[in-house]
Amino acid sequence: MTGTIVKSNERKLTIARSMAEALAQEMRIDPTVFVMGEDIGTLGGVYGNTRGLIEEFGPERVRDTPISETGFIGAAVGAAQDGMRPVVELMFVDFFGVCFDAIYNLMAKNIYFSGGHLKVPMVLMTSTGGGYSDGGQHSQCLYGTFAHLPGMKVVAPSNAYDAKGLMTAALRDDSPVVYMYHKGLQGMGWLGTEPGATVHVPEDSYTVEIGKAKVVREGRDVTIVSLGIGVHHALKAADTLAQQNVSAEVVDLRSLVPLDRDTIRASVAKTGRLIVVDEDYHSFGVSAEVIASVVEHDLSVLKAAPVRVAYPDVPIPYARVMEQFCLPSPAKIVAAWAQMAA
Amino acid sequence: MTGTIVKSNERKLTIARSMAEALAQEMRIDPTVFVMGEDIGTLGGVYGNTRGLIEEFGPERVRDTPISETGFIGAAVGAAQDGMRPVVELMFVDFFGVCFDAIYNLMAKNIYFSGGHLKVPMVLMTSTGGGYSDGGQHSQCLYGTFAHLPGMKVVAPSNAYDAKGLMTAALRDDSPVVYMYHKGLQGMGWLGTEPGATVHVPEDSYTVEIGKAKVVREGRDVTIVSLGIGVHHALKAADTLAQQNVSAEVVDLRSLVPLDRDTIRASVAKTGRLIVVDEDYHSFGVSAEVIASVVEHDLSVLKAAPVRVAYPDVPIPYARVMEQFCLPSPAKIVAAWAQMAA
Amino acid sequence: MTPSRDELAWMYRNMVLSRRLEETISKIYFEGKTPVFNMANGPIPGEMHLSNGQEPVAVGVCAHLTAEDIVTATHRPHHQAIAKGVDLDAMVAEIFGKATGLSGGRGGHMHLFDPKVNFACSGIIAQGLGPAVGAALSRKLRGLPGVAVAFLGDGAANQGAFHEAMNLAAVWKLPFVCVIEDNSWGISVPKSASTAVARNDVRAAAYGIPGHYVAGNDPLAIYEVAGEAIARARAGAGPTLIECETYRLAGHFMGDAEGYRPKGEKEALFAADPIPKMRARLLAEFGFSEDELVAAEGAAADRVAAAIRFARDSADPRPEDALTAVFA
Amino acid sequence: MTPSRDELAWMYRNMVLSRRLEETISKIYFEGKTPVFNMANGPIPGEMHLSNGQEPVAVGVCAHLTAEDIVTATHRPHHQAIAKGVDLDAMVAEIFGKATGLSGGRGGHMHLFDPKVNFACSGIIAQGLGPAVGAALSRKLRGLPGVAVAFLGDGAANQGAFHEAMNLAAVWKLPFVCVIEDNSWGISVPKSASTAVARNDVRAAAYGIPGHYVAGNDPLAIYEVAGEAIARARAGAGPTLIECETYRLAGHFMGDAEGYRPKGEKEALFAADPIPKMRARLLAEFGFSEDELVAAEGAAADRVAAAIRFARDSADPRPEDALTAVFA
Ligand SMILES: Cc1ncc(C[n+]2csc(CCOP(=O)(O)OP(=O)(O)O)c2C)c(N)n1
Ligand SMILES: Cc1ncc(C[n+]2csc(CCOP(=O)(O)OP(=O)(O)O)c2C)c(N)n1
Ligand SMILES: [Mg+2]
Ligand SMILES: [Mg+2]
Repeated sequence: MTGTIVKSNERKLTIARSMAEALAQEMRIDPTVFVMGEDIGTLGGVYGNTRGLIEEFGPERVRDTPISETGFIGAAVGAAQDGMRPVVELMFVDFFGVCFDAIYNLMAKNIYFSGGHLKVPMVLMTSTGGGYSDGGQHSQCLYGTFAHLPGMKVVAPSNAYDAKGLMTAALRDDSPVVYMYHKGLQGMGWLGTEPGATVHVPEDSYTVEIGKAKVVREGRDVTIVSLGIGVHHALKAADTLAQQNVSAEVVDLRSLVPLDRDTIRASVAKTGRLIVVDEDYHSFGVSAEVIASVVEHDLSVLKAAPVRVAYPDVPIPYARVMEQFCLPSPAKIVAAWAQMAA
Repeated sequence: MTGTIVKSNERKLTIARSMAEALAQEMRIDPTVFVMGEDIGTLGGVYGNTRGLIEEFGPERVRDTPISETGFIGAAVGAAQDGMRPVVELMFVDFFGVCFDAIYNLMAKNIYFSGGHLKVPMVLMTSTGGGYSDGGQHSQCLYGTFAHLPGMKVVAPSNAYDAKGLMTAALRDDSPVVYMYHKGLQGMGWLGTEPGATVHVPEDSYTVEIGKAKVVREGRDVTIVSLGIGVHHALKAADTLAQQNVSAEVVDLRSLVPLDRDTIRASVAKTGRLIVVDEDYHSFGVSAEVIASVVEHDLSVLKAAPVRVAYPDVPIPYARVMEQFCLPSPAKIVAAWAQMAA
Repeated sequence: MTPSRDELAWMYRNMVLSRRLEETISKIYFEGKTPVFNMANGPIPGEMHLSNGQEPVAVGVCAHLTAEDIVTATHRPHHQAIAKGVDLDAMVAEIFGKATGLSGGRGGHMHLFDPKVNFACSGIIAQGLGPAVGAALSRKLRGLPGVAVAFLGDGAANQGAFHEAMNLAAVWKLPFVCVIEDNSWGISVPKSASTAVARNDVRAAAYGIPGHYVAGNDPLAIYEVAGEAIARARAGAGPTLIECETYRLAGHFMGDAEGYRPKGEKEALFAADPIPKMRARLLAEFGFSEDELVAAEGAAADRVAAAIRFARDSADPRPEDALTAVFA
Repeated sequence: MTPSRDELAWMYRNMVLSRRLEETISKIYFEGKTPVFNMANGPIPGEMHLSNGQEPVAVGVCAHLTAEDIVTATHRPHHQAIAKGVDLDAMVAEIFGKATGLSGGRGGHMHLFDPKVNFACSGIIAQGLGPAVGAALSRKLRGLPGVAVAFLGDGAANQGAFHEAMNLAAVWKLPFVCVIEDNSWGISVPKSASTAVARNDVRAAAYGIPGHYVAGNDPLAIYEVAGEAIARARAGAGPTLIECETYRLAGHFMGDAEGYRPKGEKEALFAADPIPKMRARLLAEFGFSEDELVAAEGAAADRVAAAIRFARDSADPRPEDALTAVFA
C-alpha cells in the first residue's frame, strides 16, 4: 500500500487471509465470537475469508447454515442481544433483498429501540463487486444502500492491512458493523486479484478505527475519493496524472458509516478539486454524498465542478464488453480530470 | 395547490380517492389491470387508495393476499411478464426488507435481463412517512433506497391532481413504477392530513408525465426542492420567507426516477441558492443527489452553500417530542435560509 | 400437566392485569382524539393493537418461563409482556412515550424491550422468530439454561421468516418453541383466505417436529401443551410448534371499524370471553373464593392505576435525545 | 402413466443434447483460463453451474409441457432450458455474451429468458417461485390454458420465498407445480445439515396439497409423477409439490474442488449416470435400436456444434448498448 514501507522479508497477506486471521485471533481470546453462514465451514467461505476456522474451532462455532438468510441473520441478532458476538456472512451483497428486514430493521435498530439497554455486537460480512462477468444478481456493490440506513456501521477495506484492522475493530464493537469486501481485492486466484490489495499485515492483533478515512497518496491538484477497489483505480490514475504533472491526492474512505467528512473536506480544501470514484450505482449513492458533504460545508474551496466516476444507473450486464464499459477505471478517472481541467 | 386556480364548485379529492379513481378508470378500460395486497379488498386499503374497487370489480381482480410480500410481489412480476398489469401494495414502505429481492432483483431487472424482450408493466404502491408516532418500523420514507437501484421508476405525488395523473401514467407504463404516497397527505382523517394535498381533480382520465418535476411556486432568491409532504413544508416556508421579502421558488420533484435534473438546475441557475427538503434519512439519499446534480453540472450558479433539511441519521423514535424534533418542518426551512444568508 | 393453585392464581392475576391495562389504555387512547379521531394526537399516539381476549395464550405459555427464558412477541404484545414480567411502570411509560419508559420513549408500544426479563417485541410480521432462535442458539452454544419462545399471529405463519426460522431451529435442535396465536384474522383478511391449511400445527411436519393445536382459547389446555413443549425444549429434545385458538375482542388496532367481521361475531366472542370463564372455573373447580378473586381484581386495578400515574407523571424525553442511543 | 415411444425418444434426445452441450461448454470454459484459472477470462466468463446428471428431472417434467406453459428455473438452468425448447443458438450465444444471445448478452448463463417458450431462470435461490405462481394466476384470471412449473434445488426449499409461494399457490388453487431437484448438496453443505426433514415432499402437508418424492433419478418415474401433477393442475385441482432425487456429477460451479464430497461419492454417481441407464433401458425394454440411439447422439452432437459455431461467429454486443433496455 502506498505510504507503507514494506520490508522485503515482511509477511504479505491477501484480504481473505487477513480477514480469517483477525477472526481466528478474536475467537481465541473471546469465546463468544462465532461465525455463521453458507459454506463458511468445510469450504472456508466461497471467498476464503473463513478458511481454517472450522479446523481450529469446530463446527459449533463455525457453523454452516441452510440457505435461509432471514433466519440466520435474524438469529445472529438474537444471539448478539443474548451476549454472543456473532459474525454472519451474506455470501453476495446482492442477496440482501431476501433478508434486509433482519439487517436494517432488527440488527440496525434494536440498540435504539431498546433505548441503548441492549448491545448488538455483530458483524455482517458480505462480498461486493463485479468485473468478472457474473451477471446482474452477483456483481453489485450497494454501498449506498447500506450506508443510507441508520444504525449500522459500514466499512469497506481496500487492502489487507486495513482488512485485518477493521475486522478486529468490528469484532470488538458493541454495535453492528457491515463489513463489505470486494471480490476483486480478495486474493482468490479464481477471481483474479488486484495486487495492490495484498500488503504487509502484522501478525499481532491490531485495530483500524472505524470511521476514519486515510489519505493514501498525497497530492496538490485534485482529490480523488474512493473506497474498496476504486482506491486502486485512483492510485493508478494518480500515477498516470503524475506523468502529466498533475498531483492527485487519494482518499480511501475505509468507512462509509461513520463517514469521515473531515478528512474529505480537508483534502478538497487543499486541492480545490474533487473526483469521486464508486463502483456502486451513480445516483442517490456514495458519490453524491461525498460531493454534497463538501459543498454544503464550504462551497468556496472548489475551483471546478466535482466529477463522479460511478456505475451507470443500469443493471449489471453479463457480457464482458458491456460490463467493462460500465465499470469505473483508471482511464475514466484520468478522463474526469481532463473534463475538469478543460 | 399553488398555481392552480380552483373554482369554488370544482370537485376536490383526497389523494386516497384520486388514486382509487385512477385505478377504477383504468380497470374499466383495461381488463388486464388487477390489484393485489394486504387488506386492499374488503377494507379498501388501510390508506383508502383501493376503496370501492372490490365492490365494482370483485375479489378476483381486487385480491386480498396472505402476509407474504415476497410471494405476491414475485407473483405480480410473473403476471406482468405474462401479459397482465398488476398493481401491488406494500402496506408500509418499511416492510420492503422482507421482499426487496422480488422488487429490486426481479421487478426492476427482468426487462434488462431479457434484453428488452419482456415488459414488466406493474405498479408497486407503498405508503411512506411519519409524524404520527408510529415508531421506527412504520414511519420511514426510504425514497433514496428505492431511487438508488436501477430499473424501476419512482414517483411520489404531493397532491391529488398529480396523484391521479401519475397513477394513470404508471398503469399505462410498460416498465415497473414504484408509487410512494405519503400517509400525511393521504386524506385519511385518522392520520390527520395536509389540506394542501386535497385539490381539484378532473373526473376524466389524464396522465402526469413520469420524470417531470414542477415548479409549484416561482421565486427569485432561493430554490427549495422537495417531494411529497416536504413540498407543503416548502410552500409554507415560502409564505413565511415572503414576509421577510425573500422570494422562494419551490420545485416539486414528483418523480425521483427519472430525476428531472433540468428543472432543478434551471431553477437554481435562476435563484443561485438551494435548499433540499427530504423526510428520508439525511446521508446517501435524495438530498445529496439533488445537491450533487446541481454542482457537478455548473458550480458557478451557486451563491451560497446548499443546505439540506432532512431526517437525521437515526431510527425514527416513537415519542412525539423526539419525532417532531427530527422531522423537517417549515421552521427548519426558514432557519436554513437564515443560515445560508448569514 | 395441571397448574398448581399458585400457578392458577398467577395466571388469573396476569390475565386480569393485562385486561385491566388494556381497558384503561383504550380509554386514555381517545383523550385528545375526540371529536376528531387523529392517531397522532393525545397522550398515547400512534397505532394501538390490543390483545383483549388473547390473554390465555400469554399466561398458558409464560407460566412455564422464568426471567432467564427469552420471549419475542409481536405488534400485539401487551399480554405477553405482562406475563413475562416486564416492568409495568416502565412499559406503560414507554407506551406514553416518556423518558422513564423502557427505552426512554424511542420504542413505543410495538417496540417494548426489557432485557432484564429477556422480552422483546417488534412491528414486522414474523420478525421475532429469528432473534428467538438465535437466543436459543446462544444458550445452546454456551451450555446455559433457557428456552426461547416466539409468539406470532396466524397471519404471520405465511411469512417466509417463519419457515426459515422453524427449519433452522429444527435442524439445529434448539431449545425453542413457536406459539401461534390464531385469532382467525390478519387485519381484515380471514385465515381461511390466507392460509392454505385450516390449522398451522400441521406445518410442524415440514420441520420434523411435534405440532399441536389447542382449541377453545383455554388457558389450562394451553398451559398443558406449552408445558410439555417447554420441558421438551429444556431437555434438549428440540423445538415444538403450537397453534392456539384465541380471539381478539377489539379491532385490529384502535380506530378499526371492523366492518369485515361477519354479523354476530363480536357478540359471540364477548360471550366466550376467557376471563369470566376462567373466573367461573376457579370458583367451581379449583376452590378459589370470591374474595380471593375480587382481591386479585382489585390489586390489578391498583397496579394499573399506579403504572398509569407513573407514566402520566413522568417527564417527556428531551427532544434532542432522539439523536442518542443509535450505537452502543 | 408411461411415455409413448415418441416421448421416450424426445426424452433421450434432450438428455443427450443437454449433456453434450455441457460437456462442450465445460471444455470451452477453460479456454483462456489456463494455466491460471481466472473466472473473468475466456470466451465464457463468470460462474458456470452445470446440470450434468440432473437431466432426468428436466425431461421427465417438461415432456408434459408445451411452449405456452411456463417454466422458471434456477442458477443451474441448462437442462431445463433445453427441455423447455429454448432456442439453442440464442441460448448458447447468450452464454457466450454475444449480441445474438437471447438478451443480447445482458443476462448470461444465470439469466436466460425466452418469452417465446415462456422460460426464465435467475440467480437468487428460490426466486423463480413467485413469478411462476404469478404466471399461473395470470392464466387463471384470464381463463387461459397453461401450467406453471418452478424448479428449485433442495437447498432452496429452506428459503422463505419457497414457503410464501407454495402457500399462495395452494390458497388460490393455481395451476402450478413445484419441482425440487434434490441433488443432496447446496454448494458444500449437505441436505442433512440444512433441511430438517429428509425429504421435502412432506412439506406439501403445510399447504394441504399432494406431495411426492421420486427416488432413483429415473426419468420414467419422474415422467409419471410429474404427468399426474401437471394434469391435476390443468384440471383446476391446484398445485403439487414434487421432490426428485438426482445427482450433480460436476462441482457446484466450474472450478469447485469438491473437497466436501465424501470419498467415493463421485465414482458412485458416475456409475449411476442416468444417461447410459436410460440408453440401456431404451434398448432392452422399449425396442429402440442401437442405430436409432447413435443417430440421436450424433444429431445432438451436430446440434451443439452448430450452436457453438453460431455463438463463436456472432459479434460482441456494442459496449454502449449496456445502457439500453433498462426500461420497456
Ligand atoms: C411484513 C409485514 N407485512 C405486513 C404488516 C402489516 N400488518 C401488521 S399486523 C398485520 C396482521 C397480522 O395478522 P396476524 O399475524 O394474524 O396477527 P394479529 O394481528 O391477528 O394478532 C399486518 C398485515 C407488517 N407489520 N409486516
Ligand atoms: C438467496 C441466495 N442465497 C445464497 C445464494 C448462493 N447460492 C447459489 S447456489 C447455492 C446452493 C443452492 O443449492 P440448491 O438449492 O440445492 O441448488 P443446487 O445448486 O444444488 O442445484 C447457493 C447457496 C443465492 N444465489 N441466493
Ligand atoms: Mg391473526
Ligand atoms: Mg442441491
